[in-house]
Amino acid sequence: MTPHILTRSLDRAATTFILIVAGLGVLIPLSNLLMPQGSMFQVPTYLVALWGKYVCYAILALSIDLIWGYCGILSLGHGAFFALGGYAMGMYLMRQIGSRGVYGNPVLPDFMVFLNWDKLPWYWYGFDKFWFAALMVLLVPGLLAFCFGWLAFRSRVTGVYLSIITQAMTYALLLGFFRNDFGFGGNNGLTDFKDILGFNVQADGTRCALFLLSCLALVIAFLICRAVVTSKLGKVLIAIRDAESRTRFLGYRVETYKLFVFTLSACMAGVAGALYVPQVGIINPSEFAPANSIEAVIWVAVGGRGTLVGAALGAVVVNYAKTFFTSGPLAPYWLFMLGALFILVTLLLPKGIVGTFNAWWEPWKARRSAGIAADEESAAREDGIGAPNPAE
Amino acid sequence: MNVMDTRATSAMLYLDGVHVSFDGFHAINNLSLALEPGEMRAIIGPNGAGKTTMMDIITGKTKPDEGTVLFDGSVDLTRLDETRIAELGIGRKFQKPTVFESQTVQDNLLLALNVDHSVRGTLFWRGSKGESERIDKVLETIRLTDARNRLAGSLSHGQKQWLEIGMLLAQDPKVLLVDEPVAGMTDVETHLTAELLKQINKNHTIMVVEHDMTFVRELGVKVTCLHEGSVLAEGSIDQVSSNERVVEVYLGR
Amino acid sequence: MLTQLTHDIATMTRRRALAAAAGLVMGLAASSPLSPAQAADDTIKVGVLHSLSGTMAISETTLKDTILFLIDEQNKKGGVLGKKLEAVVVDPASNWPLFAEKARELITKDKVAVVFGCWTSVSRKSVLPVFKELNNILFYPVQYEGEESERNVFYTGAAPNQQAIPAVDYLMKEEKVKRWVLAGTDYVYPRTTNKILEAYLKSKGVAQDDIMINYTPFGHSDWQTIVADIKKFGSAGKKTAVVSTINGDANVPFYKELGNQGIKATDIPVVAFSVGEEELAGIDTKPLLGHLAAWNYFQSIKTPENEKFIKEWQAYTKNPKRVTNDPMEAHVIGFNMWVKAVEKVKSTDPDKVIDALPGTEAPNLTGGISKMLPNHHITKPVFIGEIKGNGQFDVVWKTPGLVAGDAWSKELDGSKDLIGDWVEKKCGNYNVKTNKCGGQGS
Amino acid sequence: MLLSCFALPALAGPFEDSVAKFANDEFSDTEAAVGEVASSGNPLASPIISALQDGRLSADPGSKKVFITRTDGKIVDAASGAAVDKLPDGAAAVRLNNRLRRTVEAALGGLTLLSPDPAKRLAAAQSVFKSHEENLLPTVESALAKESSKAIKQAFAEARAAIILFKSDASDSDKLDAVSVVKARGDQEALALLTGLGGDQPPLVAKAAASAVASIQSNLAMWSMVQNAWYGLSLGSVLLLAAIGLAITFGVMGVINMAHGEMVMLGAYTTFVVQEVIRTRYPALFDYSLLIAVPLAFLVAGAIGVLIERSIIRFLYGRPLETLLATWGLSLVLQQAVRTAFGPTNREVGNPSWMSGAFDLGQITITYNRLWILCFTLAVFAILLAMLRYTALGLEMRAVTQNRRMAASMGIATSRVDALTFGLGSGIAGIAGVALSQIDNVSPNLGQSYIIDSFMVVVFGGVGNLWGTLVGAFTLGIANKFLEPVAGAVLGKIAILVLIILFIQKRPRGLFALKGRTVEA
Repeated sequence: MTPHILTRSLDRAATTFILIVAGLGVLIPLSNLLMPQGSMFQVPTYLVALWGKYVCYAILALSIDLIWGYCGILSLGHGAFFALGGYAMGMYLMRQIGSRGVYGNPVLPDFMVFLNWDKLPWYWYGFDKFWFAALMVLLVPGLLAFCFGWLAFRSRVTGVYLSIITQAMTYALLLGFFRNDFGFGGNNGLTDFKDILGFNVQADGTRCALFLLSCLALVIAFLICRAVVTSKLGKVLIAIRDAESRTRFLGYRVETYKLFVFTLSACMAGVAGALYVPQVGIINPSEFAPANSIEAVIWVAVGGRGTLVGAALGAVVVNYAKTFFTSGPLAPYWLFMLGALFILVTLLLPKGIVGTFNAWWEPWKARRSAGIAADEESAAREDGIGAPNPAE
Repeated sequence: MNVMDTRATSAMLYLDGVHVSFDGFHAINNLSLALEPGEMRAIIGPNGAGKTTMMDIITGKTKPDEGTVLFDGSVDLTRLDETRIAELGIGRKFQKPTVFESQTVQDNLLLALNVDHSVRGTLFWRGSKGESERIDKVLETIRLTDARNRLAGSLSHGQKQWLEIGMLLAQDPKVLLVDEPVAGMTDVETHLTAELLKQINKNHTIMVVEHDMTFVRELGVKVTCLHEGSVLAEGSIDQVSSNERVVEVYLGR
Repeated sequence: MLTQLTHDIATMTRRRALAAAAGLVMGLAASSPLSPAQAADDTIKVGVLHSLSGTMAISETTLKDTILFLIDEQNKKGGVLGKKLEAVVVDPASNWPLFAEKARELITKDKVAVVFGCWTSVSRKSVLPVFKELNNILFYPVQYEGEESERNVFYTGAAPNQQAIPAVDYLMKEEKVKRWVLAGTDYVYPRTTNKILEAYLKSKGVAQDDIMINYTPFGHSDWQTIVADIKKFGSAGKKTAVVSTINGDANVPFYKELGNQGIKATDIPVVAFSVGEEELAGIDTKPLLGHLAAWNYFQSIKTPENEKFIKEWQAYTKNPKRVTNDPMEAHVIGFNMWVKAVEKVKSTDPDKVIDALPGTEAPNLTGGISKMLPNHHITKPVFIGEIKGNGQFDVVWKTPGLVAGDAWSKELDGSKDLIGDWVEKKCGNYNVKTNKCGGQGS
Repeated sequence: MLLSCFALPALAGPFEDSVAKFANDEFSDTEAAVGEVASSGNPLASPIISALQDGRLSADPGSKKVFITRTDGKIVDAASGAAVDKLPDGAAAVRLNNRLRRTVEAALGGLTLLSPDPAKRLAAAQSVFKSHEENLLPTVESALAKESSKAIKQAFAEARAAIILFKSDASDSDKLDAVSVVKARGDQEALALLTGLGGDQPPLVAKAAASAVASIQSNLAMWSMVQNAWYGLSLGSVLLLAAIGLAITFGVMGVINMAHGEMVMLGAYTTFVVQEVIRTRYPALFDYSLLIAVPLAFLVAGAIGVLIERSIIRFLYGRPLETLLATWGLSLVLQQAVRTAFGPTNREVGNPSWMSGAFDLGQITITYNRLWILCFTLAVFAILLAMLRYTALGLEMRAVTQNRRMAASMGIATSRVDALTFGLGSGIAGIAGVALSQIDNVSPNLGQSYIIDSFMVVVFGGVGNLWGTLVGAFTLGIANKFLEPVAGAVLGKIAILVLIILFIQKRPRGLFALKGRTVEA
């Protein structure tokens, strides 16, 4: 088994993945909007929203895989970045309600009215503008990740310790956002959104557009992750994952690398959260729950840690299972199945679905293909060492 | 000492009066040692003599409680971290061969090359002819040209040791700290390694920690014997091995 | 890398991937029910949206069973409009976004005619947009903070004026309470209720110094400091009472601490709005003798309707000790009202049923007849019960008649001019001062 | 007593009428009846009213007859004292509400001031202190004169002082004396009495009362620091108890056991089952239920721990993060299993009598359950420490964790040691569940509320160091309790979490981390 086959086949897998996501992003909305209601070929709106949610989860899973699968940073608090992105978007949507709230106050969201607040807290300023909110979607999670990472990586908090303080972080945020005094709607969070950029959030067209956007975001996130992991930086990340102090002794500033991917990953999670909120229609503190973050890590493990396609696939598979099992006669038993799934995957498929598939598929294919020598050359080119392309 | 000269010493690596203790255990005890530029020095000593801890101190992994550690006569290593020290030009091979197992041999060397190590530099990195030539050369030196596309994890123990030495070469430091390079090697491999180190010594300063006396003898360099965190004896291998105290320490009398 | 990508895209992978995507879409489309009309023919589907796992399962599982029981009983009587009722049970797993997802699934995929569900305010808020968008009916059975009246939601639990205010009145009159501790879990129901109570108490001449407000997080388990504070607050020489809006799970440790620190009901009575028979089943109630709860129903109320209901319920669940509680009664009333409305308009069409529901009457289990009001709340009696040693309540006071639920509190500045009226004004937040409907832009 | 019983019917009339009022099932009538009966001087008054207080007084609304069920189970007619075979069918216990309960207590206080039972006299004195009924003054004074016990005498003196303070025609000097007696008592009830005096007092008395209030308050403020420290210790003991099992599985073995909380939950449910069996079969043993539950919980949780280790965790050694995921899945399964088996609602676990109630130490209240939990925790900790140090298993355990290969080559069955270590950690979590069932909900969610806190404690204290866990737990507990009055429960907790995050930056391996190169290798 030569490694370049893996690399090349991943590339093929990557292309397939991008095409499938893009295809779904186009075909599902088309089917929903163009086909007649109730037709065999029409995807009902609730499925559009549902799959939109899965796609957002897939982006979150990608962001976790980037740091965990490639850099060995197990964050059990990534839900916090997701939720912060979601809150930033939620605040924008809240401001868009304007005077259509139940109390008809043109500026204050309903929950502030019934808490008798007389003016908007300063941190709500600016969220009436979409560009500001969009900026905050990236900035708030990014900044938190930067500060947190700067502290943690500089003092070399690693492994389990890091995982546990990320839990502490998301737990502290959970408690904070629960407080009504914080001005984010307490336990109820932000909900009852009306429109986004002037479009009704509940209209089929908006839902389809959001779905398309989510797919687009997934593709972009995927491409960014691919660009990162296939660059030399990706090799450094893997080096850090496998032998951190060795990397340090080679003269790499490990903390800077970790900080870079951690912040990048947090921004991606923030975007996922921001796309999630208008499709689900609510954002509240339970998104900060430590259990949510652990679950997201499990998606990655199920799909295949260290394979980007696997992470996205894992998110969709686990969540589809959740949707499927929480309805109907199986409902009382779904926690058994979910729990068993996690146990079985870690025991029997330690590489996850995609990782196991690769391990099984590649040798088989390698035996079939003959032109190994030619492949080796192309692999060397891909790795950028053998013959640098002057045209690039 | 000449105050006007910023170089406090002519030595490449200079340790003076270094102390380190862990929870009351004195790992390094008033250790003083100097390595001249271009020198190769073998360090021997029984288990727990403080050999690896000394390397930890030089490479910035452990901070000494007191004492002076100077590099190139003027740089105070006790104030710098591992990355900075590596950037200055001190390379290290670990006791247990530590290579990036899930990456190819070639990538291991690529990572070790002393080029731009910043995040930006690696993110927008493009290979150059010079780099690939250097890698080819190192591969040849460490006899792994045929294995360049194999995963480092699939190499044999001896090959991993060589790969790690190769990574040191690619890093091209001024000083190489080599911790037990021949542990677990066959006689032939040991011999080849000794040849390799001698070859490298032509333009690098080297400090080798090794138990294998045959190997040390083969290197034919000045030997320092550590015991309980300080220097017990220093001199040629014959001098040191005939030193009564050394014999006593080694045989436990 | 990108060049590599474009190269690959140009190869055969593209066609295969697109085919895969198209196949997926087809699969998705096909997974939706083929002919909804067929399902609607022989049965009427009733959605049950209560958490069966997660933190809220503790309260909501019983309500799921209640609806299954009611459907069973109704089917024994021949169903509704000659069709059998069929329950569709889903588990939103105490996960608020999942509530919205499941609601959508129930309405779109399963085509239910009505949904009985939710417990927490946040779950109701989460599903609200879904019910509005897809125009279906939700019966919400739990006492809540009010400040809401939606066309698609029927609130069969108590509004603050049907629980909190009468309880405070009772304490003022009967126990001569002069000093008040308002203790609650930090979420919207306690916040709003306490806001209303604070305004109400002040209007009755209680000084700010005599009111202590305290909020704790969900599942708070270490009550030592707070109970000590209450004790201290109560030692100011005036009769003190605690009005507790502490949420389910945190109550057990709270009451245990009260009992252990020796706070007896005769010294500082605690009146709770979220503690019913179900919660007490998990506590040794002997130290709690005399503490109070305000509800619209108690299991211990002796009426023929109630005794019959308890007997049948215990027979249905095959558990002779199974308790009943207030939200269950709310579901009973709501369910019967829905059946009546459906039979009246001879259709399960949500629009028709929504219009028919206001004015519909159904007997409650405490001997009265509850009526659905135009603001989609119902009339209910209010009872004050004292905890007995056996985990039941002894009713010590009740309102003379039924109290009409106010959607909008009269005690709050923001809402005192608002009313909900879906019959005449077709509006949930009609401002009687400006004569405008707030929700449709003022 | 017997004599008077026979004499009664002859006297009849008003007393009988008063007693009959109990049968009206109206609170106002019951209140009137209590007053009339209490002041009747009839020897049956005290038994009637104490029966009313205990819920042993029943009335038959049909015949208007009222009955006392005596503590020995015999039934007598309340009006006549005549013995009755059994209660009539329609009879139901006379109902009380809080206001009535207070009336009853006060009435009983007056009636039992001269009781031969010292405990009753003390209770009576205390109830008079609270009610300060003016017409009881003569009785209190005569009781005070007769009393021989010092403590009860003190209580009578305080009761007398309370009455005098509220007596409008008492002299200033009497009142000043009374103020100083109450001030000497110095607790919250004294404070309540003094602040409740009202503005119609003579200026001199008002001034003295005000200064007494101030002095009591400053004294109480000082005590509140002590109280916070005690609360902190008690919270710390709960944290320690929850974390100590984790300190073994996580700290010593390096297994991140997310199902640790569920082991605690299983321990709590074991307690429930034990109590249930005792309640139905051997009610007399109830006070020993916890003693029985402790070893059983250890065995149940421990056995399940061994099972988990053998079937799941042993395949995952060296992959700590995957263990985390698998045990998380396991925790879901265990929770749902318990939910299916025992139902989703809380289960009742009672407090044995020795764990109920509280005592006063100076001006702070110490509840027995918290005290016992603290003692219990320390005992578990000490036993565990001793076990690790002195037993063969402890030695093997340390050997395996320090150098697995070496231990194996020396003939230690490492896999057996792994299983037993994990079983030990789980068993201790089960024991923790027994204790936690006394202060928290016994529900399927029990474990989840402790898992994060437990990890924080272990990490804060330093992984692999039991003493670190001890110090960590108490530090966090006390810090939390001192922050809570200032910042509130939620902000206090957030502050603690942020402090832990910052602390880990400073000491990435906790309070008591092992130094040296072996740790990092």
